[in-house]
Amino acid sequence: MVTSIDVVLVITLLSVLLSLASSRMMALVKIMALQGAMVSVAPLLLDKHSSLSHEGIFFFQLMFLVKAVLIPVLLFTAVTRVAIKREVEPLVGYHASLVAGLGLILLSAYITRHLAIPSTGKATLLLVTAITTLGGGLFLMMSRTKAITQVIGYLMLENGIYLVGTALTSQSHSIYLVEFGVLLDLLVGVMIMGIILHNINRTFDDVDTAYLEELKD
Amino acid sequence: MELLLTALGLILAGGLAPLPLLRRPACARIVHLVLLTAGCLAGLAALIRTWGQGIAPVFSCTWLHTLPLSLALDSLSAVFLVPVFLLAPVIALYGYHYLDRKAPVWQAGAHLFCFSLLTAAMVLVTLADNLPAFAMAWELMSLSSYLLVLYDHEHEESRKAATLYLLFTQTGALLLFIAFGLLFQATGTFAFAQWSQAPHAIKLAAFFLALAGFGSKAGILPLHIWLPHAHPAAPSHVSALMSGVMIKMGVYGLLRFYFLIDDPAPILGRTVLGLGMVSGVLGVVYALGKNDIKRLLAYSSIENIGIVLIGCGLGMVGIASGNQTMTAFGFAGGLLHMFNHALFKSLLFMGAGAVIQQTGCRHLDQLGGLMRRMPVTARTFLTGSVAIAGLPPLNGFVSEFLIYFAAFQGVRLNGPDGLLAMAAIIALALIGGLASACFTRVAGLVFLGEPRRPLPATVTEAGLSMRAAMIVLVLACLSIGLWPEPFIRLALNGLSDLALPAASQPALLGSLPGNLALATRIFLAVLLLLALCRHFIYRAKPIAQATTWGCGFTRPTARIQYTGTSYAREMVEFHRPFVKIHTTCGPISQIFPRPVRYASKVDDWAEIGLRRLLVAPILLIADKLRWIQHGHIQLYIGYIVLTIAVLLLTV
Amino acid sequence: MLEAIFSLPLCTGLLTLFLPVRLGRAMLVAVALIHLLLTVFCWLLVPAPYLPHYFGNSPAGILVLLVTSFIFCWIAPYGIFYMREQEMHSEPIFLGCMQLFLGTMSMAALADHPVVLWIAIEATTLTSAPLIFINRSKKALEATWKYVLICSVGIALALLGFFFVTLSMDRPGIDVPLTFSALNDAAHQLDPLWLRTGFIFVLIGFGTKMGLAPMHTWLPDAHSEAPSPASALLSGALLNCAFLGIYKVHCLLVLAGLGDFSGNLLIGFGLLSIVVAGVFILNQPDYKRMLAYSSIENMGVIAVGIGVGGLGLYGAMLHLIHHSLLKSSLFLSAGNLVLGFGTKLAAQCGGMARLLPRTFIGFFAGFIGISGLPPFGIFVSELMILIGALQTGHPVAAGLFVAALLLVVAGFARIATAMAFGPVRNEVLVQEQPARTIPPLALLLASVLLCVWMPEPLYRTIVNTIAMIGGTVHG
Amino acid sequence: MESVLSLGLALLLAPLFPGLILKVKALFAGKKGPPLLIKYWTLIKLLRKGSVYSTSTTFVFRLAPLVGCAAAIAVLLFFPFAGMAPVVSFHGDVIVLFYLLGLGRFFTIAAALDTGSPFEGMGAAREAFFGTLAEAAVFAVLILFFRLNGSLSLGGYFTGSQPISITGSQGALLILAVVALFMLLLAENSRVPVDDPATHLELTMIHEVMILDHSGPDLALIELGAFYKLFLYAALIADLLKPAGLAGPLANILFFYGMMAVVYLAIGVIESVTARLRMDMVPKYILTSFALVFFAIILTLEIA
Repeated sequence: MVTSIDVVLVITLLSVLLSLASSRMMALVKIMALQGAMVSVAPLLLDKHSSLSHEGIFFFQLMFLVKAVLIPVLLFTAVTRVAIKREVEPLVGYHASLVAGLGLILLSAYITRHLAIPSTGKATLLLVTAITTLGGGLFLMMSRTKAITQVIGYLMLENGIYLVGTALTSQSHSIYLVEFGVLLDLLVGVMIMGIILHNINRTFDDVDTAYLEELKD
Repeated sequence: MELLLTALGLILAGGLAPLPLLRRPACARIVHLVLLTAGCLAGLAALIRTWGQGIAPVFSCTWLHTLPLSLALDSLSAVFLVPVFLLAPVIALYGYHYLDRKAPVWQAGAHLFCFSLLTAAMVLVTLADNLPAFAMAWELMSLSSYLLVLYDHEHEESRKAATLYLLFTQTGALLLFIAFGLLFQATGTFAFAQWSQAPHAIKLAAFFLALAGFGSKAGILPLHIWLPHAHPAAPSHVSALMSGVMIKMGVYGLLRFYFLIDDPAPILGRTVLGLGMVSGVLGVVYALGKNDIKRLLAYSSIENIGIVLIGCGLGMVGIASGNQTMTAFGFAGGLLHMFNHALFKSLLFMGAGAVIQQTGCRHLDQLGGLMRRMPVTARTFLTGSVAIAGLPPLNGFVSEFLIYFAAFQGVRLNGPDGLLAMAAIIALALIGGLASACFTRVAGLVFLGEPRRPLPATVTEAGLSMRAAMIVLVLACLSIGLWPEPFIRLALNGLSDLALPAASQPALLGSLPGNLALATRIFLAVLLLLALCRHFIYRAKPIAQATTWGCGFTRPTARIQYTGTSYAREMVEFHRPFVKIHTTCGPISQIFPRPVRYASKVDDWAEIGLRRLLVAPILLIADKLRWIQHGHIQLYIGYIVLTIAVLLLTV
Repeated sequence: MLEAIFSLPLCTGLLTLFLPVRLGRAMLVAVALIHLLLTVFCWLLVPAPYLPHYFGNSPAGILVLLVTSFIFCWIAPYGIFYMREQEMHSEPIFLGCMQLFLGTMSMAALADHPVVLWIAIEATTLTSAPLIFINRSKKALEATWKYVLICSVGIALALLGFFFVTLSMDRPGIDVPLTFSALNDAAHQLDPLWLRTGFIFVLIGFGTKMGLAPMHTWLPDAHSEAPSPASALLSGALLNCAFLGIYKVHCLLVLAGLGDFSGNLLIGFGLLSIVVAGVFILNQPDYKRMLAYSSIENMGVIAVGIGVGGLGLYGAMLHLIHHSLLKSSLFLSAGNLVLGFGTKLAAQCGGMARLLPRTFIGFFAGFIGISGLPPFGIFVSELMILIGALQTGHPVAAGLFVAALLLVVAGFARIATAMAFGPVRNEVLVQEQPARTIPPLALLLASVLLCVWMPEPLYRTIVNTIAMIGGTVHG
Repeated sequence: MESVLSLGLALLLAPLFPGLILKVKALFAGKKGPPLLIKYWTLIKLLRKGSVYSTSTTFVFRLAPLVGCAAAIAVLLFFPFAGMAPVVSFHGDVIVLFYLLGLGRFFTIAAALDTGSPFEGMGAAREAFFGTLAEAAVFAVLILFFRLNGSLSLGGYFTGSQPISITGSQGALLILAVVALFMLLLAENSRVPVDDPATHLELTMIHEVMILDHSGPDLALIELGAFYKLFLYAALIADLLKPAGLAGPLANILFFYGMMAVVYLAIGVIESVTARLRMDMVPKYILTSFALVFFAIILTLEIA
């Protein structure tokens, strides 16, 4: 039978594929919001988090807030300020990217099967999703030329890693201090990236990384 | 042993004390000179006091809580310390008038300091008794000499030369450290004394690494490339110190290493002997080919290192084949020649320095007739030339004679050793002949004949301290030539504390030193007799002056004199395969030809080889590899992903 | 108490962002000094951490902290005078971020919990980004972008690595808090497969930050574009913190009996870094980039030293100390050059010896030290690493090591001599002043002193650092 | 005592033999030729004259003749004429002696360069080059002798229990040595085919051109030195040719000087029938003699 966790994960996978295929910035931002929401919800549906402490509840609310609301808003403002509609010429075309995404899923399924993982009883799909998201993020960063798309890729990478973390660690999240830290870093990181994006845009009237190839040997 | 440490302290003080006085150069130099001399005299006193008393520990401590540093004095160190202590003050004395006083303050200070540091470092190298101490001393030596070469830093080529030197010396040092590390790994101790327990294979590997390392310092072909560049670049007295004393540290290291691994394999001696012959012959051939007087002297240093190595190589072969006499004479000859070369090569560099300082010209074919302008320099240089050509009655001959003698002992041996010994004799004969050709060329072209271009009136005799230094060295050369016995015994004494007690017996020498002295004295007696007769005959004879007989050519000018290039041409061409001669000469056209430019230069195959086979490829590859860093951030992230992929395969 | 070391600069840093410039400057210097005092205090009489699950003073951490704090309190005053020379519109940001940067680095040095360590190091990226970006030129912008993005990606992977490490604890009978000290005790029970995987990701992640080839790509850009005090801090302190992360996991693997695996990886990356650095240092036109590449080389040297073990460990630790001192000194001298000649091109800096004598002394001495000549400490450390490599039976590595070092010396020597003595190209814009010439010389002097005489406590610290993984100091 | 006498005899007779050469050449040319004692007369004539010195010369120029002559005489002191013990001798003296000759050459060359004349410089260059090669060949001969009777002194070669002699056990090898030595003699003493003392074109000279500017007693000293050097080489050959078991000193002496005469006659004949080699052929010529000796050495290896 289909459990809720599976639904969440499938949506996440779809979001990865969509992000690979979509050319519009706005669409990408929305997809990221969706993905963030899914990723932040996913752990709750795992049975090992069935019983939550107060900090737990608070933490997951906060995470939802950051991943699904704050960061997308940041991106949204950035995109509007930058005022670019679409990724004009990516290094890898959209159809190719889509195919690559599918390949990525296959690869991660393969990896998952070949990893002898003690703790993930039924959550193999979780791991597949995680690795795909991770890879998808890296792929975006390598294949897109707009700086902003790379930020999005980085976020996807973080999501993937977070999923891997939730999938693998059987450590009972006694105190969430550490996770707060991670989240904080993520947030500040995206902020700083936003600032730099803004400056890039102001300097070059564009956020294309093609302008950022002065420094070389 | 406190005395020796005091000496070190004084020498270093000689470097530090002048620094506050730099505003008054003369004063600073005097302080430097006095302290340095005092230190060296103290050192000599220490040597005399402990002469022949076996191995004496000097100093030891733990460095950085882990590395033991220990210094010890034994006979071999003592023999190599003598030239250091003797020459450093003389050369400093020369430097007193040689260095220009207009140099910036910091430059002069750095120079004086590095000079003392180099002296001290050489002392430390000879005393070092374990790995860390040796490494430290060795690197200090490299550093100070590098900075000394850099003295004339305004000139592009002297910067290039210094960099080249730094590279070679660092390469050598690192090779040495690998060699030491191998032995350390095999024996588990830093102390030199225990390294003879290492397994044979390790010893061999280490020896050849060390040979390369020390060879690059000593200037053995084909690792000599830095030498002919660094010496012309450095101030002359620095060249004198480096060429006369410092490169001997390479030989010292080689001998020390050979004795401490104490390995009977004959291949060691044969290799050293072979390298010695190659360096000797090719060194002097290149020297013949060069026109820059200091570069020429540099190549002749390579030649003399070759002779020293022939001696030591014969000694090693003697050890391997159990021939005591050969061992004794080989090493004695090698060590004595090391000492002699220190004397006359410094002398020659000083002479060259005086000439360059006065005329501002270092090209043989543009000098000449300086005998009248600078009589003292000329006479000392001439003496030095006779000495370095290895001719009696001067010191060069004594050491070469001992080496010949060892080689003749070796002729008796069968197999490759015998053949090598014969080859050594022929090589020595060839070197002797070529060397005398080479130095008649230098002395003749620079000091004799007529000036090839008009000399400015400012060209006069060198400064007082410079003359004094040169005269001192001449006297040293003469005394060794005329009273060889004590010096031969001194050289032989170098072996007394080493693994071969039998070979260090003076009895092996027999009456030879005495006879040698006798022969030279007989010759001098005959010479004196003839001189008297000549004087007698010439009494009341008409002595007329005239121009040189131009063989019918009515309007001779100074410029038609035979040039150094053409003097050496045939001899250099005779060694064609090893020497590259480039000649550029415009065509002679028309009935009344225009003046054509003729230029020829002799190249060093080792240098060309290095350029073609090593430097050029590396630079090419480096250029090709630079695209790694070409700006695309996507690519950079790609590197990371790729690395992950590769590494995950290793799990 | 321990936490004060990093919380103090963090707070004051945030505060400084909103203070007037003069006060901020005073604050910076004051914090630098207090931080040094606190560090020495914590070093000598080891106080207990307030949050033992997250922080603790491991000897390695203390070592890095000491170095960081020491060079910071020389860089801080220099930085003030440096910034004064070039009219800086956003100096408060500079002053504040310097302190934040110091705070985050101290936090990384003291962290005992893997993820806390991760957080701290990621935070160093974020706090140092403004420093690089401070003079908002196009190139600075590009450098910052690459720095932030590449390092974030790398460090994200490091987080993944730590997840794997924690995963290796999923074994029956292991119930320890997730701290390095605890893990070290239980190391032999951990799951080797996951430890290996974890190490790979941590190595790549923090290797990115540490500047190991081929993840080093951001480093030359950032170090050359940042204002010199920042470059000095990046190169002299930040790289060590990243190294610390790798080192701790390496210790874990060694204790778990996987020392060969991690060691060989370290040697491999180390050698690769040295070679790459050498390739780029040969005819490098830009002297700040040259220094940056030389940092890559030295990180490679440290990695090799750690990898080979034995004497190499002691060598590596010495190398870490002396590289920080020399390289930060060199970057400060480079800063004087940038001010003096207004260019980063080595060819334009001819005649330094005549025009900027004090800077010349600092720069040239630094060059001599970096090329591994006495009396500077790198001579000892490289010697020990070389011998250690042979001692533990890595002759090939030793050979490559030597060859690569020579490549670097070759490039460095050519450029340094040309800069120091070459023909004068252009006149001096900003004369040197004591406040900017003393710090580099002081750092050099420190290196010389440490090479001649090493204080007992420091020696103890180093020994404790390497004793854990069987590092020997006596042959 | 007798060794001193034989030395004196040698010193006296040395200038006689070159006259012999001239005589032979003259006879070949179908002339009567100069008297045998011509060389003595030349010397006396020169000693009577004064000297003319070039303004560009220095003390080196005046020193050279002395050194050259003194070296030659000093060498003769060590030479066992007719197998009689030499005045002085010690193990290893040959090395000293040939280096003394080298010293002579050094100063001759220096003197030539001292005049600053292009021709003398040219001669000096040739002398230096050929001398070097010849020296190598000579030392090859020494190696051969050492392998034959293990001694390193002229005295040791020809006196004592088993002197080196063509009639000895390994005479076959010595034939090679004799030929090589004769070739070296021609080269070292600048005779045809290496150099032509009789030529009048400076461009083609070696030794003669170097002494163009010497005159009077100095020239006499140079001549004398040249005679002694030639005498030395000839005497070496003569001693080699002398049979071992010759009874009585008188017989020895007679045979020895007979052989000397033969050698000089041979020189004369060669000079009359051959022409001077091209300059660039000379090195090959000397290397040929070297090769001969080397061959002999290899043979000794085979025998040993």
